[in-house]
Amino acid sequence: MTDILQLLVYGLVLGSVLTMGAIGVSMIFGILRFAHFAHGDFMTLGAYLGLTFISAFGLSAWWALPAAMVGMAVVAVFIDQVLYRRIRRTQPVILLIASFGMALILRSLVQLIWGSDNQSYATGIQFPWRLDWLGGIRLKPDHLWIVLISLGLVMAVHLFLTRTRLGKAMRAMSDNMDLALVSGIPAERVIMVTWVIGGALAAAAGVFLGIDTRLHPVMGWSALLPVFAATILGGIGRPYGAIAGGMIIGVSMEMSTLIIPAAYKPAVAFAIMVGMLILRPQGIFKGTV
Amino acid sequence: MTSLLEARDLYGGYGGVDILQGTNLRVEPDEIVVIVGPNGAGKSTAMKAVFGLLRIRAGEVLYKGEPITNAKPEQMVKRGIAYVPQEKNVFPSMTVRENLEMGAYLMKGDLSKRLDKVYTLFPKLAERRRQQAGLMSGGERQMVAMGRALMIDPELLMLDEPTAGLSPLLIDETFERIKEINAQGIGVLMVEQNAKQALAIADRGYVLATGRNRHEDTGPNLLADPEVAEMFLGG
Amino acid sequence: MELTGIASYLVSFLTFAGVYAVLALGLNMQWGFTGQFNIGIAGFFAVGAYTSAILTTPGSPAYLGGFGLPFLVGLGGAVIASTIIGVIIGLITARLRTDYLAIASIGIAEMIRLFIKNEDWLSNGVRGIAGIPRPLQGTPLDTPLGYLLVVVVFVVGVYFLVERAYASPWGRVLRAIRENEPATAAAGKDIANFRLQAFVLGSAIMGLGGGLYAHFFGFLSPEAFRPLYGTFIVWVMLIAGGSGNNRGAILGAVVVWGIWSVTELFTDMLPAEHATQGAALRVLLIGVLLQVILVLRPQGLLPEKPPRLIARQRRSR
Amino acid sequence: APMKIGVLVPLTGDLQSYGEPALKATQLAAKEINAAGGVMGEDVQIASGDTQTSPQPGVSAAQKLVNVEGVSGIMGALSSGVTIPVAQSVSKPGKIPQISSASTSPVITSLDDGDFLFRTVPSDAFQGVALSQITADKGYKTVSIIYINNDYGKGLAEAFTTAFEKQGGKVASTVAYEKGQPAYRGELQQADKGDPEALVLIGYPENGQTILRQALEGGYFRNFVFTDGMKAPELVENLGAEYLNGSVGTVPQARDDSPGAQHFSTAYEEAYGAVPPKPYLDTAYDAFYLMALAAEAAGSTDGVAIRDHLREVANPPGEQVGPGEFEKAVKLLKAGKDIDYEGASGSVNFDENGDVPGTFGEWTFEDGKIVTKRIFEPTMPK
Amino acid sequence: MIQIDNVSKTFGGIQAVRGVSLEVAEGSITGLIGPNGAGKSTLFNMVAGLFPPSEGRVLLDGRDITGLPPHKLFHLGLVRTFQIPHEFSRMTVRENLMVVPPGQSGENLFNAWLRWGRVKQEDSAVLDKVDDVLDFLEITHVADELAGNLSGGQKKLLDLGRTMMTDARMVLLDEPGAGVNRTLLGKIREAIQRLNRERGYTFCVIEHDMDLISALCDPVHVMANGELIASGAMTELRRNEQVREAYLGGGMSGQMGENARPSNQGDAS
Ligand SMILES: Nc1ncnc2c1ncn2[C@@H]1O[C@H](COP(=O)(O)OP(=O)(O)OP(=O)(O)O)[C@@H](O)[C@H]1O
Ligand SMILES: Nc1ncnc2c1ncn2[C@@H]1O[C@H](COP(=O)(O)OP(=O)(O)OP(=O)(O)O)[C@@H](O)[C@H]1O
Ligand SMILES: [Mg+2]
Ligand SMILES: [Mg+2]
Repeated sequence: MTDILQLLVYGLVLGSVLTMGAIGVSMIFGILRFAHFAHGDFMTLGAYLGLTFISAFGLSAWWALPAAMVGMAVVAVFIDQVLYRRIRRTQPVILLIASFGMALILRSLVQLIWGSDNQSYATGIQFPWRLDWLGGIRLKPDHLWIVLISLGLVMAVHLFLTRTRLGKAMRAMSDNMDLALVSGIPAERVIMVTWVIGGALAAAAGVFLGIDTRLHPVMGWSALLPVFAATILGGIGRPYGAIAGGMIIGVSMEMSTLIIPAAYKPAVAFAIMVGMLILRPQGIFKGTV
Repeated sequence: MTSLLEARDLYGGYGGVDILQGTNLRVEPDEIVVIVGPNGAGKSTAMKAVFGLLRIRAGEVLYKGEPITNAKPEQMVKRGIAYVPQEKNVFPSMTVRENLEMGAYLMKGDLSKRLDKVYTLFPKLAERRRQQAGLMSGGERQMVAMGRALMIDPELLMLDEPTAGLSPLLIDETFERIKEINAQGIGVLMVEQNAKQALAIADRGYVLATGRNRHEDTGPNLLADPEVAEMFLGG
Repeated sequence: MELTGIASYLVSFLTFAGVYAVLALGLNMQWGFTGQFNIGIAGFFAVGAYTSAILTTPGSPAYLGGFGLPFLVGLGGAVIASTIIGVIIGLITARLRTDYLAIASIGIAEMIRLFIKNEDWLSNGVRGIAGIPRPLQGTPLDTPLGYLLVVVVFVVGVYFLVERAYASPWGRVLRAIRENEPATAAAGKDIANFRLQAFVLGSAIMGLGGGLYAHFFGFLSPEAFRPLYGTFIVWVMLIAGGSGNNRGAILGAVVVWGIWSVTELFTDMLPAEHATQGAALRVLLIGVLLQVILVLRPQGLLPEKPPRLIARQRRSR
Repeated sequence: APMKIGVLVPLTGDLQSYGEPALKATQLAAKEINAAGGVMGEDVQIASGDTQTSPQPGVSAAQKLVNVEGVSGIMGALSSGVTIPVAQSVSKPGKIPQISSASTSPVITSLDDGDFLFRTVPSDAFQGVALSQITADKGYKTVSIIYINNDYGKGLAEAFTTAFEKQGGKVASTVAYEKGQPAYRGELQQADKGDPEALVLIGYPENGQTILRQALEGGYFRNFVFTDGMKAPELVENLGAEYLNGSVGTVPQARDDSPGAQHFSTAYEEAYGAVPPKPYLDTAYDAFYLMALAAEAAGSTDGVAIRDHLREVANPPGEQVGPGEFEKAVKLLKAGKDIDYEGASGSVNFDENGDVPGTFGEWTFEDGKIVTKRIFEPTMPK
Repeated sequence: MIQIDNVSKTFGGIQAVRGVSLEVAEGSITGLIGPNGAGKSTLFNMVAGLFPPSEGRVLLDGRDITGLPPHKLFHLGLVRTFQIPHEFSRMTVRENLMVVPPGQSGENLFNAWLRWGRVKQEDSAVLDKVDDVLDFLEITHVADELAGNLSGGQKKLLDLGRTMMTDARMVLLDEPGAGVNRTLLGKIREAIQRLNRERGYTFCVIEHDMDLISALCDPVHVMANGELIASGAMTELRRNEQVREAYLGGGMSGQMGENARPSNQGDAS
C-alpha cells in the first residue's frame, strides 16, 4: 500500500511536468492547428536558461524559474516571428515539419552553448520528509513545491482563458482564424500571447524536470511523446484536459513498473493513449469539434 | 459631402490573374447599396478587397475621404466598418453569446446593452444563447453572423449574401432589419442573390460581371431594366 | 568492377536515398493521397526489415529462424508481414481523425520497437540480427553497385505502381476522401474500405523499404528504428519534396539525405579540435536548410498537381 | 599518398560525450606519430565522421570516410549497434580494417566480418566477471541490478549474474531501464525488493545520474557498484561527493604503472589538460597507433595489407614498443625485425576473432575524486 | 418511394426532429420547407445515412434502410447535396465530378495496374459526361480550377453537378438555390424538371425560395420545431394560417416579398 502511495506521489510530480508541457502543446494546437514538435526542446532550453540564471546571478532554482519562464517566452515569440509566422498560411503539416526542424536547431544550440554533459542546478541530494501519518511515505520539499507551483500556474492559465477577453479571443481564433480577423481580433497579438504562455510553461516544465532529475540536451525531446500523449488524452485544444491527461500519464507511467517489466515503461503512455483514442476519440474532455 | 465609402478602379485577385478588373463601388452615408451578378462574378472578392482581406494591386479605397487601401481588417473594425463573410461566418465551437462577444472584441465597456439590441433584433438568438454555433441550422448561423457584425454599432455594414438560406419570413425580416439599421444612419453595402427583394429596398445597385461594373443605377431602375432582369435576376 | 572513391560514395549515397525513397512513396500513398497522418513509419519499416532478416539469415538458436531463404522470399515476407500489421492497425485506427491517427500511430510504432527490443526469442532483442546476406551472392553483381541496381529496380517498380494508382480513378477517390469524407461517402464510395486499402498498401511499401534496408546494412538492431531516422526524416523528405507528388517524394529523399550527408563535408572544414562543435553546427545547419525549403517552397520542391487526365484530351470547348 | 585514418565516433546524439575525448585521443596519437616522422615518411591524417549515435548516419559517415576521404582504416565506432553495421556494409565489402575502441558486445566475437573488424577493448563477457569479483570483495552477498536496455547493459548484466551466483552471491532482482525517461522510481522500487545490500548500476551517466539521485533521495540504496559506463566525474559535481564515497566500479584498463599508460596520460594532459576519467580514450589511442604501425609494417596504405599486418605488430613475438615510441618501431621494422605493441590500454594482443583479452581496473570515488584502486585480471570462479 | 416512419432525433438536449412521418412518392418532386432550424436538414441527413435516427424507421421501396451508411444508400440510388457545399478543394472541378460515377473499374487497384486500357476508355466516357454537366451549369471556364478556389455559388453548382453524374433514382437537394444566381436557378429548375420527366428521377427538395418551390414541387411538406405541421400543394399551403405564421410571413401571397413592400411592387415585375 505504501508502495502504491509512494508511486502516486512520484506520479503527481511527473504529471505536473507533463501538464506544464501539455497545456502549451494543446493551446498551440488549438490556435495554430499543428503539433508543436519543438516543444520538448523548448523545455530543454528553458531548463538551461534557468541554469544560466542560477550560475550567473547565484539565484536559487526557484528564483531562476520565473526568469527562465520570461526568457523562454521571449524566445518562443521570437521563433514564431522569424519562422512560423512566415508559413502560417500554408498547411498545418508544413508547420509541423518546421517545428521538427526547429527542434533540431534548438537542440544543437543547447549543445553548442552549454555542452553535452549532464549538469544539475544544485549539488547534493535533498532528503525527503517521512510522513508517518500517511503510511510512512516519503515526500521531498522540492516535489511539494513542483506540484504546488504547477497548480498555481494552471489556475492562472485557467483564469486567463475564461476571464479575459484575450483568452476568449484565443478560442475564437482556434475556431475560425479568418472570422477572428474580420471581427477585429488582433490575431497576431493573440498568437503572440499563445507563444508567451506556451513558452513560459515549457520553461517551467524544463526547470521542474531539471530540479527533479538533471539537465541534458535531449531531456525535453525524450519527454515530448508523453507530453503529446497527455495532450491527446485530455482532448486536443483543451488546456484543462491537459491537466487530467498529464496526471494520468504521469501516474500510470510511474505505477506501471508494479505490473510490467520496466523496459516496457515508455509503452505505457502510448498504450493508454492508443486505448483511449480507440474507445473515446475525443479525449476525456471533448476536444474541439 | 464626401462619400462614406468609395472604391476606385480596383484590380486584384488571389495571386494568379486579377479577379477584379477595375471595379468601382460607392456608398453614400444613409444609403443601401446592393451588388448583384452571376456566380463567380467577383462580388465577394470585391467585398474582401475593400475590407482589407485581399491585396489590392491597383486602385484605391476611401472611407469618409480617407484612404484605407489595404489597411488591416482590425483597422476597418476600429473605423466602424463591419463585415459578414459569405462562408464560414461563425465561430463553430463557441456559444452564440460568445460569438456575439467576439464581434465586439474591440469595444470597451459593458456589452449587455449591445447584446440586448441584437437579441431584440433576433429573438431566436436570445433563446439559443448557450448553444454552440457550429451545431445550429444554416439559417440560424446567418443570424449569429449578422448579430456578430452588429455588435460594434458600425457606420458601414458590409454583408455578403445575408439572406442565403433564410426562410421567407426571415428574409423579409432581415430586409426589414437592414432597413431599420439603415434608418439609424448606417450605410449598408451588400451582395445579394435575392436580387429582386434586395434591389427593392436599395437606394442604388451595381451589376457586376467578370470583375467589372456592368450597370449602375437606382434599385427600381435596375429592376425595371429588361436586360438586367433577363441576364441576372432570373427573368 | 572498380569504382573510384567518389563514385562508390555516390553509389552508397544513392542506395540510402533509394531505400528512403521507397519509404517516402509509401508515406505519400497514405498522407499525400489519402491524408492519413501516419507518424509510425518506423513500425512498418522495422517489421519489414526484421521479417526479411529472419527469413534470410542462416539458422540461429538465439532467435526465431533464421531460415536461410533467398532474398526475394525475404522481401516477399517483409511485404506480407507489414501488410498484415497494416491491416490490423488500419482496422484499429479506422475511425480516428487525422491528428489522432498521428499520435496513435507513433504510439504503436514505439510499441513495436519496444517489443522487438525486449522479445529476444523473436528478434534477438537488443543484440540485433547480424549477417543478413546480400542478394546476388556468388554472382559478379554482388557489389555495392549491384545492390544499388536492385534498389533502383524496386524504386522504379514502386514508383510505377504508385503513380498509376494515383492517376487512376482509385487515386481520385483517395484524394476525394482526403478533401472531404462525407461528400465522398455521399458519392457512393466506401470510405472505410478505400482508406484501409491505401493505408495497407502504404504500409506494405514501407515494409518493402525495410527489407531493402536490412539487406543493405547486413545488421539490424532496434536502434535503427527510433523515431528520428525511422519516421521523421521520411516526413521531412516527403514534405520537402512535395507531398502528393510521387516524383517529389523521390526527389525529397535524395535532396534531404543529401543535405544530411553533405553538410558533413562543410563542417569537416573546421579544424579537427572543433569536431564536436562542428557536429552540432551541422545539425543546426540541417535544421536551418530545412526551414529555408519550407519558407521558400511550402508546397515542396515539386508541388502536387492534379494528374493529367488519363483519358483522351477533351474536345476543345 | 599520405595515410589517412578515419575516426568514426558519435559527436552528436546520446553518446556524444564519449565521442569527443575519443577523437582527441586519436588526434594525440596522430600528433605523436607525425612528430616521429609519420607513416612511411608522410604525415598521417585524420578524417572524422559523426555517427550521431545511430546506425543510418553512422554507416553513411563511414561510407564517406572510405569513399570520399579515402581512408585506409577506420577507428570506431563506439556503440556496437553502429560498429556492426559499419563492419558489414562498409568495412567488409570495402576491404578496410576497422578497429573499435569501445564496442564490447559479445556478438562481435563471432561476427562474420571477413576478419576486418577488430577491437581494442575486451568483450563484456570478461567485464561481467570482473564486476562480480569487486562486488564480492566489497562483501556484498545480495545485490540488485539495474541495467540499460541495450546490448551493452544486457550483456554485462547476464555475465555478472552468472559469475556472481557462481561465487555464492545472490541477485535479488534485475531491472532493465529504458533511456530518456524523466523518472526511474518505479524501477528503483522494483530493484529494492528482496533486501539487496547494494545496487549494481550498469548504464551511462545521461540517465544513470537520474537513477542515482532518485535512489538516494528515495532512500532505496546507499551503496553502488558501477561499470565503465558510469565512470564520469560529473556525477560528483552534480550529486555531491559524500553520497558517492565508497561506491566502486570496474573499467577495462591497462595497468597504469605500465609505461604505455603513463606515457598516454602525461601526453594527453600536456595536450588537452587533465585526462577525463572516462573510458575508451586509451583504447582509441591504441587502435589508431596500431593502424599506423600496421601500415608502416606493410609498407602500404592498402586496407588488406594493413589488416594482414595488424596481428604481426600487435602480438608477440617481437620487440616490445609502446606509445610514444613510433620512431623506434619504424626503425625496427625497417631493420626487418618483428615488433609487439604494448599499448596504453594493455598488451592489446588480437586473437583470431580480433578480440583482446584484458585487464580491468577497480575504481572508486574518494572525496569527490575518481581513483583507481587496483588493476587486475578477472578469473572466472569455479 | 421513401417512407419516413415516425422518425425522431435528439442532439444532447435539443430535439431537432420529433416523430415525423412522411412519404415521397415515386416520380414526384416533393418539397420540404419550414423555418430555419425546423429540422429539415436533420431529417435529410438521417435519410441519407449521415447519422441514424434516435427513433423511427426509414424505408426505401419498402426496404428498411435505417442506419445504412451513405455509400450503400448511393448504390440503392439515393444521392444528396449538402446545404453547405462540400467540395473536394484540392482537386479540379472536373475531377470533382469524375469521382462520382459508380462502378468505375479503375477504382479497383488491380484493374488500375493491370487493365490500364480499359480504365482509360471508361474514363473518357466519364469525361464526356462531365463536360456536359459543366456546360449545363455554365462553369466550363473553371473546369481546371481547384474546386477550393470557386466562389460560393459556384461551389453550390458543383455540388449539384455531382448528383447529375449518376443515374440516381432518388435525389435529395438541400437548398440548391441558396446563393445561386436567379437566372441560373431558373435553368436548374428546368433541369430538375427534365430529369424528373425524362429519366424518372424522384426529387425531394429543401428550399427557402418560394418561387422555386411553387414552380417545382407537389406536394410540399412543412416542418416547424421538428414536427411536420402541414402537407399539400403550395397553393393550399399559402392559405394555411399555421404555415403562414410559422414560415411564409404575415401578408405574403403570390410572388414572395412583394406584398411586404407594396411601394416597389410595380417595379418588380
Ligand atoms: N449536430 C447537432 N448537434 C446539436 N444540435 C443540432 C445538430 N445539428 C442540428 N442541430 C439543431 O437541430 C435543429 C434543426 O437543425 P436543421 O439543420 O435540421 O435545421 P433546418 O431545418 O435545416 O434549418 P435551415 O433551413 O436553417 O437549414 C437546429 O436547432 C440545430 O441547432
Ligand atoms: N480563394 C480563392 N483562390 C483563387 N480563386 C478564387 C478564390 N476565391 C474565389 N476565386 C475565384 O474568383 C472568382 C470570383 O469569386 P467570388 O467569390 O468573388 O464570386 P462571387 O461573385 O461572390 O460569386 P457567388 O455569387 O457565387 O458567391 C471566381 O471565379 C473564383 O473561382
Ligand atoms: Mg460570393
Ligand atoms: Mg438546413
